[in-house]
Amino acid sequence: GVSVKKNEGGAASPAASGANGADKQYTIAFVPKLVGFPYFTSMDKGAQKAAKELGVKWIYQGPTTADVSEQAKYVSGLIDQKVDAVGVAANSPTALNQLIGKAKGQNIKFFTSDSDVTNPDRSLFVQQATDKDLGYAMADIIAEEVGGEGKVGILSAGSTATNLNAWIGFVKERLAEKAPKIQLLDTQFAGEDINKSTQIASQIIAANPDIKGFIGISAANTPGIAEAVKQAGKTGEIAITGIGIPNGVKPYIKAGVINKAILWDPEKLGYLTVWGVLQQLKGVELQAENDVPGIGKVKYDAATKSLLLGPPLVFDKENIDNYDF
Amino acid sequence: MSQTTAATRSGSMESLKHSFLMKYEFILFVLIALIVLFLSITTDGNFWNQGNLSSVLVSVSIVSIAAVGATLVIITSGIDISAGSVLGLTATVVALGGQHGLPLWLIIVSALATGCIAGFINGYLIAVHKVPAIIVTLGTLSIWRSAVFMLLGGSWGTDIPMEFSEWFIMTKLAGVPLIFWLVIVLVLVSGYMMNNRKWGRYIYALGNNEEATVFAGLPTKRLLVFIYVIAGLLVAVSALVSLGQSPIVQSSSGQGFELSVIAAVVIGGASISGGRGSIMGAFLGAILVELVRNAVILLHIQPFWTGVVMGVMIIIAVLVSLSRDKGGAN
Amino acid sequence: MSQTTAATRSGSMESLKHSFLMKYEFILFVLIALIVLFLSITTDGNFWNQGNLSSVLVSVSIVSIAAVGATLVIITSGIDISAGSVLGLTATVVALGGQHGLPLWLIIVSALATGCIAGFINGYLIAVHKVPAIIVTLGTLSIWRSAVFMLLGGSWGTDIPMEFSEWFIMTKLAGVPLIFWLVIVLVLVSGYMMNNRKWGRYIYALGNNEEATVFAGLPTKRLLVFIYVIAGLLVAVSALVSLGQSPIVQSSSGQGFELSVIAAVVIGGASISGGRGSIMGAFLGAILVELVRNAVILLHIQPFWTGVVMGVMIIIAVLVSLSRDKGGAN
Amino acid sequence: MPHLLELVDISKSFGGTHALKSVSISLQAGKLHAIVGENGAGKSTLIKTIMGVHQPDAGQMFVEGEPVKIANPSVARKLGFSAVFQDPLTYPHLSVLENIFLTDPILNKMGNLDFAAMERKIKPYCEQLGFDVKLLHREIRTLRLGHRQLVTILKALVEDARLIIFDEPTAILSAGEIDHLFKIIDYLKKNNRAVVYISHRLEELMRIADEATILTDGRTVGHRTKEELSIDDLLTKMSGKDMRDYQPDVRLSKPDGSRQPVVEVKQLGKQGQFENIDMQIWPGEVLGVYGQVGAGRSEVALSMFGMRAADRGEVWIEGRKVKIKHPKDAISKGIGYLPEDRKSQGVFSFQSISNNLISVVFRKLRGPLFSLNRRKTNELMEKYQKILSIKYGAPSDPISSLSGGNQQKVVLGRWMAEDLKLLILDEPTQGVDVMTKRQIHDLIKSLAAEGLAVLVISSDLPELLSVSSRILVMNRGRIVAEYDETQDDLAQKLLSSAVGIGGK
Ligand SMILES: Nc1ncnc2c1ncn2[C@@H]1O[C@H](COP(=O)(O)OP(=O)(O)OP(=O)(O)O)[C@@H](O)[C@H]1O
Ligand SMILES: Nc1ncnc2c1ncn2[C@@H]1O[C@H](COP(=O)(O)OP(=O)(O)OP(=O)(O)O)[C@@H](O)[C@H]1O
Ligand SMILES: [Mg+2]
Ligand SMILES: [Mg+2]
Repeated sequence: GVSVKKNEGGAASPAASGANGADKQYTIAFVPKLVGFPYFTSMDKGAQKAAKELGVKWIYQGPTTADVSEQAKYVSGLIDQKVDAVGVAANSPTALNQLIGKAKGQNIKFFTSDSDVTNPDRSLFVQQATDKDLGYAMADIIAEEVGGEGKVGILSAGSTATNLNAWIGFVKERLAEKAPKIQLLDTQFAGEDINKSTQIASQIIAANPDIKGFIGISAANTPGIAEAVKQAGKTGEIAITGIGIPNGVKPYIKAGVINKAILWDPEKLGYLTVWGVLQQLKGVELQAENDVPGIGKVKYDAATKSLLLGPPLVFDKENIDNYDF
Repeated sequence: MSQTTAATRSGSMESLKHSFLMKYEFILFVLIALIVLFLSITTDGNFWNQGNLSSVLVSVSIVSIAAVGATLVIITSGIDISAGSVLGLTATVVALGGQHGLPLWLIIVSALATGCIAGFINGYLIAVHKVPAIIVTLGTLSIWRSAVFMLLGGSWGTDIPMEFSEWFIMTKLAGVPLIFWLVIVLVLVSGYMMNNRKWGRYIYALGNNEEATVFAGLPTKRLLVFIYVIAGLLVAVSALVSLGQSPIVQSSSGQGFELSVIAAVVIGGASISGGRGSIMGAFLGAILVELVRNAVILLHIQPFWTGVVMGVMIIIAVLVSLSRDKGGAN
Repeated sequence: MSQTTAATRSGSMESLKHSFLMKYEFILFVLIALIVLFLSITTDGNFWNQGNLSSVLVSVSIVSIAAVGATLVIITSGIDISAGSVLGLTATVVALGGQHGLPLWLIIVSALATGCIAGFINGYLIAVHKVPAIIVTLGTLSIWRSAVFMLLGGSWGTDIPMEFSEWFIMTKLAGVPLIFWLVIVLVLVSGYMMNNRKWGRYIYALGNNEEATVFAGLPTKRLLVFIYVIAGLLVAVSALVSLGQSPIVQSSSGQGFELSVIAAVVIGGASISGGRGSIMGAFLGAILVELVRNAVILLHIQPFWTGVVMGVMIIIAVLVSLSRDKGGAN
Repeated sequence: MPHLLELVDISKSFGGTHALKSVSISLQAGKLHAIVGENGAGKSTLIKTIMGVHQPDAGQMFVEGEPVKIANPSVARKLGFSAVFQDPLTYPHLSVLENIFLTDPILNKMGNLDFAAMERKIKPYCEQLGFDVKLLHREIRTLRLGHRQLVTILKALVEDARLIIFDEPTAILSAGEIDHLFKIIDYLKKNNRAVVYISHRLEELMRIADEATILTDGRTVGHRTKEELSIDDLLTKMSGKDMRDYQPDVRLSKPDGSRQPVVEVKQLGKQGQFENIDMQIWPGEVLGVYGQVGAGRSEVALSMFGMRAADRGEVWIEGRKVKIKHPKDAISKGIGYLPEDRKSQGVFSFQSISNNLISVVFRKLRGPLFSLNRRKTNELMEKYQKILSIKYGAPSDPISSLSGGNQQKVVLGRWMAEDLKLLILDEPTQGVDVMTKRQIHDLIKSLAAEGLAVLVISSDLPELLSVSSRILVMNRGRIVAEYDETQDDLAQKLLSSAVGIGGK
């Protein structure tokens, strides 16, 4: 969806607001990979909270499918509206290069959050967790639950998503090192589609009756796998982990189909994004470690210009009820 | 056996035994048998694995239920490309109902009503205002998909009653999910009615020559609206079953479903220009489509090949049925 | 009064000035003017911002080029739903050419050849084997999309020659991207030819009564194949322009493009059952469609509303043109 | 006893066209009421109004004295009215049997369709009409046009209505079938049915009509009882001119057999359709082809024109053997063909009248900047409107707004404008009114006099007799006889050889 969060009194349009320093209300715009997806909806929620607290105007809008050129249209439109900063959860690491140049030319900050671009001209990347931490966490959980050996399947969303592929890479790296007896099946792709994930997982289970574990790389894959395992009557026999949105995996965690799922707190990611971009707009230097209200200590890597939210969050029976998104 | 088919196509009785469509359906049947045989051999019996078989049969059921309605629509020379969006909308209604704690019966009634209303709107515009079906359903495809986005408000619908899964998918008769048996009954009964009841023949007549049905004083408009309502209702039933298979609703739920349904109907021998088609054919078409999907996974083929196989299959199906037609004409 | 409709619709010359279609096009024109006025007022002039305007006009151009071909196809009572896949395939061919360092001219030739071949295959099956257009293009939609997946092999095509962007989009005349001027010329010239050249008249006749064109000794099959080749070629041109706008190829590139194109043609007043339609109408339809998209972005409206607005617009467009039709008939 | 149906002051207009202007007519049980009038006089409109297809703008209808409103066709059916429309509508992919019984199916006890019972019921009617029972199970689209016309008659009979309307049922039927039909009509009258009958073949009406109403320009201009009926009177009344003054006849000189024929067909054959067809057509002659429905006349013509491939045989044009694979080859070699199925093979229904007229000669009308030469188009239009007396509002009106006969004239005009060596006319005057028919016959003869060869296929015997210089008769795919116009008792001979008695 789109949400325009105006702070009280922030009536002035971005273009019209003068340069009277601290009083200036900045406009920060963000284009997610796609709208209508709970994960990004949560980010938006966190960002709105930050916008209210920090006195920023926040624009959230984007395409309804994770499409590169649609995303570019939104970014281009926002640049034309002369916002102060525009950012994306990038659908492509390179496709926006031209627009990043255009933003720079108009003195508009270009940032990324959740999923990065390769262009060095982007001002900031707000990272949820390192790819390595996420990949390793999934590998460790599955290795432990299957007892270090047997067949493990991987289901991902799309073959071109950079962050998903990076995670798969680290899963493989970690398993090769820690649990070499685990046999990984070919990665299959089901899109961001839960129903398709269920169908494909069912059939993978059929094709590999001795399968021991499953990893869902994208938030739509994990509940799909869980449903397939449940329907195959193999609850408890096949271990599942992966990236999971709490409301998607909650019923399965409660039913014992999934023991642990991994994510970070997207609301906090949204909050941190607004906070970080605002610091840059105000010209405040980010430190190696920053104190962010409501989040705590946050690391900043000046070399890669990236802010790191923290270690991944692991959901299980104990804590799942604390989250509702 | 042979009677049903011929009547379907040409409606005549005498040629029943030697009818071409019978032969066409027989071709489909043989093709299915061959694929099954092939999969049995090449997959170490994994194809016959209880889980795999159930999953395929449930998928077949979901497509077939909607395909029964789509067959009627296509026989009248219409088309319904809004089916995927209607499926998404119905699923959303169920999820919202669950979220607000409505009783199960009310959820089901609302879901079916959603399908009927969507069907009615299509049918009304098509029958009464004479807007071409592809335009109307292109419009409603777009509108209902937007409605799904708005109703879900960016989150997933997760409060799906467990009963759908229990009833349709977990309950098995002779090792086969209950829903598949129900679908077989649906196909046989509706196929029989299309050939032997007055209304069934009216539907064929309508697809052959709408103007003539008006001149003949048949209730053309009402019949057309009725067909679209039935089609919508059946899509809603498909939605319930698909929620049994996968109890989460996304904003993209159902996208592309219409293509599977149309593919099944067309591979089943229906003519897109109306006047012919058979429900049994559509059912066999659905089986074929899902078997191809399954084969791609079981044989570890690159999933892109599904698209090629499906595309080629659709075109060949029509070529075959056209060439038989020609044979029939002379 | 009743005279005019038929004639214009059917493309006769005499009555262009008073024609209903002319009036229908006029309605579109007024609607466009109103939206522009509205956007000018509500967006603080952001609409007229050079960047925004260019982006809208380029998008209009991309849809319009393909819509010229789609109009011909729809006039012959055909349809081409493979356009999105053909666009994706052409873009993929360009990306692969760039990757292998082919010279620019060869890349362009290959791209245009891709479009022509895809069009030829559609046309051949439709004209010679008489497979219904929706089936053929449903099949090729599926096949070319799979081909894109395979050719890209899971990665993105990024080696797109810069020239497309320079030529079509960066080069401006009177502040408007070159491509938009070219499109205007294309629309005017092809519109004139449709009304005043014998080929144009044949195309209308073909869509009206194919069998009668055979009796009148017209080269019906060749003409049909030719039309699909042209349609494919124009989609390839659209692909080049769209690569100028966004120089990256994904496996999903072009998906849904066919719907925008068909929407533009239909909103422009063409009848999906053949025999009528105008290229100028399709062009205005494309402008309308892209303006609505732009409005959604500029006004920070929920993007889902695009779907609702488009859906409603398509249905209303057809209702309006049908009701004018009726006026003419009585 | 009140009349079965009475129409009082019915008016109906389409846009600016007043198709019916206060027409009154009353129909009695057991009587055949003929309606005559020129093309476009409003006959079909009247029928469609009775059947609920059109709603009258003004006027009243009474059934057995009670006022009724026939809001749609199903009301008409419930009142016991049934009609064979001028352009019969069928369900192409349904069988003949289903086409007949669709609206009034016979059901068994279970409420299922009982096809066997339907077949039993229709059989006697088939026998009366001479319709092959085997055809009942074919898809109707595989039947020739003439047979399809018989099917619609069967359908009207089986509905057992109290009012049965025939709108030009015999347009392409030949004498044999017509005799059968008339016997059935007699039987209907005896059973107290009311019959409305529309035909341009006035001699038919003399045989069967009990009374006649004459329409001109949508107005009733006369009513005649059986005793008062005469062809000359009807003609005069219809056209407002005294037809006795009409001076027809361009005499054709006999073709010179020593010259080279324009077209020569040698041993043409097609499996199951026709065999051993030999014919020669000389410049300046009109060769007629007579035969019963389904004799194969159209098939032969279609293969000469390149629409259907023959299996065997040769076609020679002006002494040269030619291959004609497609109508465009035929046209480029100077052969034109007016198809018999006007609706599906002739008319571009959304297109204007002028576009329909010029669809063949289009390429000759090139104007500046490659555009269409508007002046030439208009000239052409005016010329053929006069020659063929086409009745229309403006050349840019859609052809679908014309009456059946006027559409036929436009399609015919399409070929007259082309330079040809051989013109094949398949049922050229179907649905054309008598006056125009005569004009068309003159036109055909004058074209021939200028050196064109014309092949006329017709089921209308008087037409063939008046127009042809030589007549071939076909029966079951073979040419069984050839006559020339000077022979005595020509009509009788033609009839008997067409049904298979007699011969060369
Ligand atoms: N649907 C229509 N729209 C406009 N005009 C019509 C329509 N139907 C009939 N007309 C006009 O009404 C008049 C009467 O037509 P009608 O078909 O009743 O003539 P008809 O007497 O049956 O002639 P024919 O002998 O040629 O069949 C004609 O001028 C015709 O052009
Ligand atoms: N008794 C019959 N049973 C089946 N088919 C028949 C019969 N009689 C004729 N036909 C078919 O009719 C066709 C020949 O009809 P054609 O139209 O050439 O004849 P026609 O003399 O022009 O008759 P019409 O006036 O109906 O056009 C052939 O296809 C033939 O198979
Ligand atoms: Mg008439
Ligand atoms: Mg004939």
